[in-house]
Amino acid sequence: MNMFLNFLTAAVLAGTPLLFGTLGEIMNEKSGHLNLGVEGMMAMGACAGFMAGFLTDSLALAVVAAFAAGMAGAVVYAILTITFMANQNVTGLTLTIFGVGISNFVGEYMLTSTKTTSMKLPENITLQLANLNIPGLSSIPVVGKLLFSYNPFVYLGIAIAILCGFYLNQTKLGLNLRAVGENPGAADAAGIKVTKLKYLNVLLGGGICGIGGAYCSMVINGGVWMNNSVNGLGWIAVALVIFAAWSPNRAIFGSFVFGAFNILKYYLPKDIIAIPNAFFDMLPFIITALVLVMTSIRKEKENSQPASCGSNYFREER
Amino acid sequence: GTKTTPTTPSSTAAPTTAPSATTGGKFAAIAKGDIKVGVIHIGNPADGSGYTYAHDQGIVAMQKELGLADNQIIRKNNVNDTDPTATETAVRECIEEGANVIFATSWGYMDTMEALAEEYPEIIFSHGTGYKSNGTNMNNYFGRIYQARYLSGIVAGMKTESNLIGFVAAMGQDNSEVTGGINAFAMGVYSVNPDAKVYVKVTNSWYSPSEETNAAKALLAEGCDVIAQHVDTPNPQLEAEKAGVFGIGYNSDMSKDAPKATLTSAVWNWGAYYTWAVEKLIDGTWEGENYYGGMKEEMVDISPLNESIVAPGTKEAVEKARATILDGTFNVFDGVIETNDGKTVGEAGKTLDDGTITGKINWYFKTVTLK
Amino acid sequence: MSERTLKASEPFVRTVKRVERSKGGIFKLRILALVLALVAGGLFLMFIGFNPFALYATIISGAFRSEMAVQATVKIMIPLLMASLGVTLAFKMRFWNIGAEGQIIMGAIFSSYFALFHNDWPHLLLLAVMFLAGFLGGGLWGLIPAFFKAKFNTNETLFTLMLNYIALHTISFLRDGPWKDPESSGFPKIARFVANAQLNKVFGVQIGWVIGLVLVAIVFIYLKYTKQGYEISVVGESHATARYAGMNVQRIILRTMLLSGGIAGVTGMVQSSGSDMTLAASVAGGVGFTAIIVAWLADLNPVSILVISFLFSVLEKGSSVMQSTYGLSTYSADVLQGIILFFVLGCEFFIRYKFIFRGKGGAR
Amino acid sequence: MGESMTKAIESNYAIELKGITKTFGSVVANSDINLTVKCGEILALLGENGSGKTTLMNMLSGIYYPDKGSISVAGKEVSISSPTDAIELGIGMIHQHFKLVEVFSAMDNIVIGTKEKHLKRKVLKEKILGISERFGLEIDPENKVYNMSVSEKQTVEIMKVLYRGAEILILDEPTAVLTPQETEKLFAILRKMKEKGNAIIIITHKLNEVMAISDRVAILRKGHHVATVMTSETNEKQLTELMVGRPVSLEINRPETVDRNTVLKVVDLSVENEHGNMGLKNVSFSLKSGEILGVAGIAGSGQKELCESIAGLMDIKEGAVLYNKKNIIGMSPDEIIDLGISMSFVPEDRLGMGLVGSMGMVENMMLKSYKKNPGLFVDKKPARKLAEELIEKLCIVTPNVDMPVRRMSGGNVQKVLLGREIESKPNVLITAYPVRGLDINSSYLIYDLLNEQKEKGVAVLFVGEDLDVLLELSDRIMVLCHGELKGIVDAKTTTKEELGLMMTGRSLEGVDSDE
Ligand SMILES: Nc1ncnc2c1ncn2[C@@H]1O[C@H](COP(=O)(O)OP(=O)(O)OP(=O)(O)O)[C@@H](O)[C@H]1O
Ligand SMILES: Nc1ncnc2c1ncn2[C@@H]1O[C@H](COP(=O)(O)OP(=O)(O)OP(=O)(O)O)[C@@H](O)[C@H]1O
Ligand SMILES: [Mg+2]
Ligand SMILES: [Mg+2]
Repeated sequence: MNMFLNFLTAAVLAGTPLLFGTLGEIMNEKSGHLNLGVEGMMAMGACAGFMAGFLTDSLALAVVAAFAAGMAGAVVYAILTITFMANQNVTGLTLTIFGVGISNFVGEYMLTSTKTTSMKLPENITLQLANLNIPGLSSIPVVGKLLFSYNPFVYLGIAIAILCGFYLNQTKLGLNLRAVGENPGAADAAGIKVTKLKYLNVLLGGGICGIGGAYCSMVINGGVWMNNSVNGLGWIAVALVIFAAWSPNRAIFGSFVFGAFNILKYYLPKDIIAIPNAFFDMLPFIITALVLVMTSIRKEKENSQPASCGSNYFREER
Repeated sequence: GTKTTPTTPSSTAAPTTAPSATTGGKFAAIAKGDIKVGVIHIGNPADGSGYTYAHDQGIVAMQKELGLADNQIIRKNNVNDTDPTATETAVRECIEEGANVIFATSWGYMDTMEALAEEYPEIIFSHGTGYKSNGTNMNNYFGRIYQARYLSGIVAGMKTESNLIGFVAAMGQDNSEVTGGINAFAMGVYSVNPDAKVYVKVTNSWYSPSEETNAAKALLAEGCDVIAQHVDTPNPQLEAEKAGVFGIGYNSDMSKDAPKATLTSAVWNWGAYYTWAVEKLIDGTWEGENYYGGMKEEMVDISPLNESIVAPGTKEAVEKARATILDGTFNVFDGVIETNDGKTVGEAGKTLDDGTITGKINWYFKTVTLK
Repeated sequence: MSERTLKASEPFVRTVKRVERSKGGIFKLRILALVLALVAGGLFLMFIGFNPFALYATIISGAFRSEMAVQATVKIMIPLLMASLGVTLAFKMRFWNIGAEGQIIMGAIFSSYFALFHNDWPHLLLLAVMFLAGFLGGGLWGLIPAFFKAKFNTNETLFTLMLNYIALHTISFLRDGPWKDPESSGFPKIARFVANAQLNKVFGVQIGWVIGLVLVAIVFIYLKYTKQGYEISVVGESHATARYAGMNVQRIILRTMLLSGGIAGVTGMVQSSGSDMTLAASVAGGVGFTAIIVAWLADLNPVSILVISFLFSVLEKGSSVMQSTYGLSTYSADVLQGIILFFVLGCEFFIRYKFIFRGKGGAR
Repeated sequence: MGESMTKAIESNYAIELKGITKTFGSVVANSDINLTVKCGEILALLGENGSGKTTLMNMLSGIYYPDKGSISVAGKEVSISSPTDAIELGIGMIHQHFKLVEVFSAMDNIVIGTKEKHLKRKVLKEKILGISERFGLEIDPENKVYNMSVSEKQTVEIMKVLYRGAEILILDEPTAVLTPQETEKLFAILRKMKEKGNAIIIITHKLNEVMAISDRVAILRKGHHVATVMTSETNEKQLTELMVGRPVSLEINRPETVDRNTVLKVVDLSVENEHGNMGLKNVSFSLKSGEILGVAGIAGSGQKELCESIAGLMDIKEGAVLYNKKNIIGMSPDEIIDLGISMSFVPEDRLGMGLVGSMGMVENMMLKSYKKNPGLFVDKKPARKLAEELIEKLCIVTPNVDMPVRRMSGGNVQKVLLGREIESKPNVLITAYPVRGLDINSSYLIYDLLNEQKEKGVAVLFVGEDLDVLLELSDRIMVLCHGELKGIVDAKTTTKEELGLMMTGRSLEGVDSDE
């Protein structure tokens, strides 16, 4: 029982960086942009967040910096695909190459130029990143551990997810945004500022991805700088968007499920169940592929990729 | 073509100690100023801790010791050792840039090194941690890290209160290097705390930061209060620190990363080998023999104990064991050893030979459980 | 009429279609893009404190300074060239196959089976079988998304992306289990292929470059002059038109993806048995993704693909020398590549559109 | 500006366009156009396809931005750089191609982009129902667009404009998809708005509608504004002349052929369309060699399904299609092509089916014949020769045979398509809307071509829009309504009124002339 509880909490933690990446990509896709640069934007956020934390000793600044860096990556993507109408897939892939490259580059540059042999976040921050301990709440049996024992990123992620869900489904702006992603021509004619909304959401999405990156560099590696800290999580996030059926709320659940896949191998008793590790690594992608096939067989119009995703909008095109 | 050399360090009769006095090696002496050392790193020395850092510290020490200029060292960083083509490109670039000896530090470089050694018989290919060599221009270097692990086991065994010690292992049971290390560690634990158990979780990768974190987390969830490791990043130590418990680092002194958790680390001093090897080239005494140094050669050791957190009496216990290892009265895998599936290995009065230690330990000591 | 807020200003900048450029104009624009990209990259290098001219010179010399260097450059180019040709077939059909990565891997896995377990067969027979197996492996992996696309209109971009990772983990499965080198004493690796299962060399580089060049010609002719190539273009333009013309659209989609994936699969075979000499998890190593960029930049023209993949290889080979010469991080190459690509992508815009700024030839 | 403003206010112009020019790349869509609309007036905008009507209106609704010229609204010069600006100025436009989000409900489609803050669904619903009641529209606010019929979709488009309180209304071919009854309803709404003082611009190709609804008519020809006339002072003949640019004789000869025998017999054909509804229900008829069988019906009555099922492009639910007594159902399209059944369907975008836009004429010539020569390679020589011949024969205007057909003008595109079909020497020629958007001259060229085919003994199925043309060209006319065959009449004896009635659903018993 206790082990199971531990498993659940570990799944939540493993799913958290995915949650950010997925939310960021959902914001992108909802505006009609399939952004394959999630990995790159997360990497940029990872680097900026860590460095800001390392240099300023402030967790808040670190998160802001990560957001800004993810957004900076998104700015490049947005200018190229929205204004310059460049191919989305190619631009996204390039952004991934660039983002991962610059993140590692800056990391190494800092390591060599600061003359420190390794970079570790100041204690002030690592303490804040340790799991919460809310007196009273955290000590409630089971519930306390399950709900009130995580680091602040987890709550931030869930909060952002709920906000995104609210934004998309309950607000006028969100309705407009969804219209843009489905049919920018219709949205435009209805008086929606398509370009502005696209920029807004691609940038917002990039920023959220950036925070996810900061989780990777600041939490997963215990506050010590390491290259490639995102290490493919961005790609899993792209898969997770499909699993979550483009819904931020389902993304919360989905990311914890994917997080569980990620760590399941360490919790299944080895002497009873011997499944090759590779199988667990494959699982999220297999499931996503199945979901993809199933929704297309059912010809679902809702809960599938926004219709204009992948193609750019030019008002004077017909 | 591939000429499989079924060699283990012992079968090529590796001197396990410092140079024997041979006159005139297999290669002509190279003037010190003409030496060019190529180094293939899997990571970046700037990482500041862990595997690549430890190796590069060794290179730096050798350079200083022998007085080589900076431009006599060619470093190829971030060379993925699971990518034979990238490996080959890196090695060839070293050759292009004039290297007369190439140290390839990671296990995965082995087959490529072997193939290129055949193509360039005039260049020395020295491969760390693997098991292939050809007796002339390709050798293999490694060390008796299990000795250090035994000592670190003593530290862990004395510290644990839950009597559960976690071990984050890169590879599974059939990998002799890792498994042997775990056993040595567990035997160290057992020597001071027979009740303590060692739980192992396998990441299946030498370097995978998030996997290492996840495995450590799972071990902590099992109730372990000391986390040891045979993986490359300090993440398991950092997880232990976060959970307020303790750990045993590896490769380099990880108390730098997790000062409140790392009791000690099993560390390498690769400089011992690099100096030894380059010196031989300069002297013209290179024989192409493998190198398997231990504590006595100062190739391996544990880092200074983290005095403020180790259990009282640890220092004395470690020193006592160290002395027996150094004077050769104790070799870790001595006598009859009980395994965790109820069998025994070894014979009374004997010790496992090097070939077995490096290649054939695929059983766990009795206190070890694979989780 | 009620009061309305009236704005009387022209937008600051707006995008309009321009008179389409001639072939020569497009060529000039692309060259300009490249020059601008190099300037931008140079600024980056200057910013981090290096002399861009010296570094660019190092890249060039790093790629060409010796026979060995040229050979290494060509070796890097082989998989990139071949995979780009593979995705080109799919892209011509507007099938967004971003699964070359997985198809390369599957081709490598299939062919490696023979290299590992039937390496006693006569050399040429063995290579021929491996070639076929590679083709089949990649082709079948390409057929899966094609089938679902043809039948259910399943989104191929996302599907092929998923299949990449499934393929990748299949290698680790094989490496950790069934295909683990029995001689490696528990280390997870797949055995190096014996000489009999390795590709031959021509002018010191594995024969893959010859295969690549032949493929350039074949793909060029196939797309431009054959009936099947013609069908691909028609299907790419409109399924309805293709059906109207009596084409079996589903069959064409399947066939084209078999070929597209097949070429990627052969790439995997060539890479594993010609360069890696084993089945490595890095056999595709991102080439499948870079190939998409190459094919796109080359406008799906096989000859341009040859040129662009060569330029990519020069950059990659050259920058690894930059690292050991200047101590510059290996990752600077990725940054440089990213910056250059961003510029080239941005410049494509000016082939078809132009900006008009306020007061410059627009309405008041 | 001051001067024009006073003038505008004096004359009460809702909109005044001056010297508007718009180009797309090398295409000059509008050239120096001046146009005015007054409040309380309905202006009809008339012109052939491609004459620039939609382009001009799109500049009012903010979709396009003019290259030159000025726009004044209510007497003040404005700059409309986006649809938002247009909406703010009270301009609402119903577009030729619906601009609706398929997965949204009617309600969501109506409310997107509006300035007001987010309303509760219930409040919103009431508001919408309120407006629809006032104008006599029927709408289910919760219905998803993908479940709607064309006319329902149009209702949503109208609601969008009404909801935004537009005072200047632009409708781009709103009636093309409506039944006469629905058209009447729409016109009633327009008149109501006109009475309220709103300005309305309507684009339609149907001259009778122009005469019925408008106060003035503005005519565009090849991007130029050629005239504006008072509706009360003009007639259909004059309007046609203005549109085309010269007097047109509107006569078609109808050669008589003997020796007819049935080549194609359609029996009880039922087909499901792409939305899963029955596109065709139990349709039976026969087609003889040497005759032109006209097909009349409101757009979307099953014409497309009929053509496509004969060509083998649709799954047939029930029934048979007999070609020379042989059932061709289940045959693949290329087998049917080999039999000599040729289909040329001109969809609204002209290129949708039949031509490949990015390819030149040569490659388009090969589309159905590329398999003919043996071997792996395509043989472009005959195709090139054919392309050159067609250019000569049909006066196709194109710089060269390799220029992408997408860049040719609409009329020329059609000549390419039809020319190819005829050159394939078919036995059965199915042609749908072949003169859509062609100038009169070209249209008559096409009619002559069809008659030529008929005289050669080809069986022609002619799906048309213009009843006058159908009456003059066809030997018999079959009428479709909602996928059902309402009857087949003799073109020489029937009248337009009769056809009109049948098109709206009245079966005429006893007039079936299909023996
Ligand atoms: N977005 C565009 N891009 C390129 N060319 C365009 C565009 N819009 C219109 N054109 C061109 O401008 C010309 C006028 O087109 P427009 O749509 O205004 O004609 P129209 O009078 O509305 O015709 P129809 O009766 O067929 O609707 C045509 O030659 C058309 O090809
Ligand atoms: N996208 C385009 N790019 C370049 N030129 C084009 C494009 N579309 C149309 N044109 C050219 O613009 C001219 C006008 O085309 P448009 O379709 O308006 O002709 P049109 O007046 O409708 O003629 P028709 O009576 O034959 O239909 C033609 O010469 C055509 O070749
Ligand atoms: Mg036209
Ligand atoms: Mg129009």
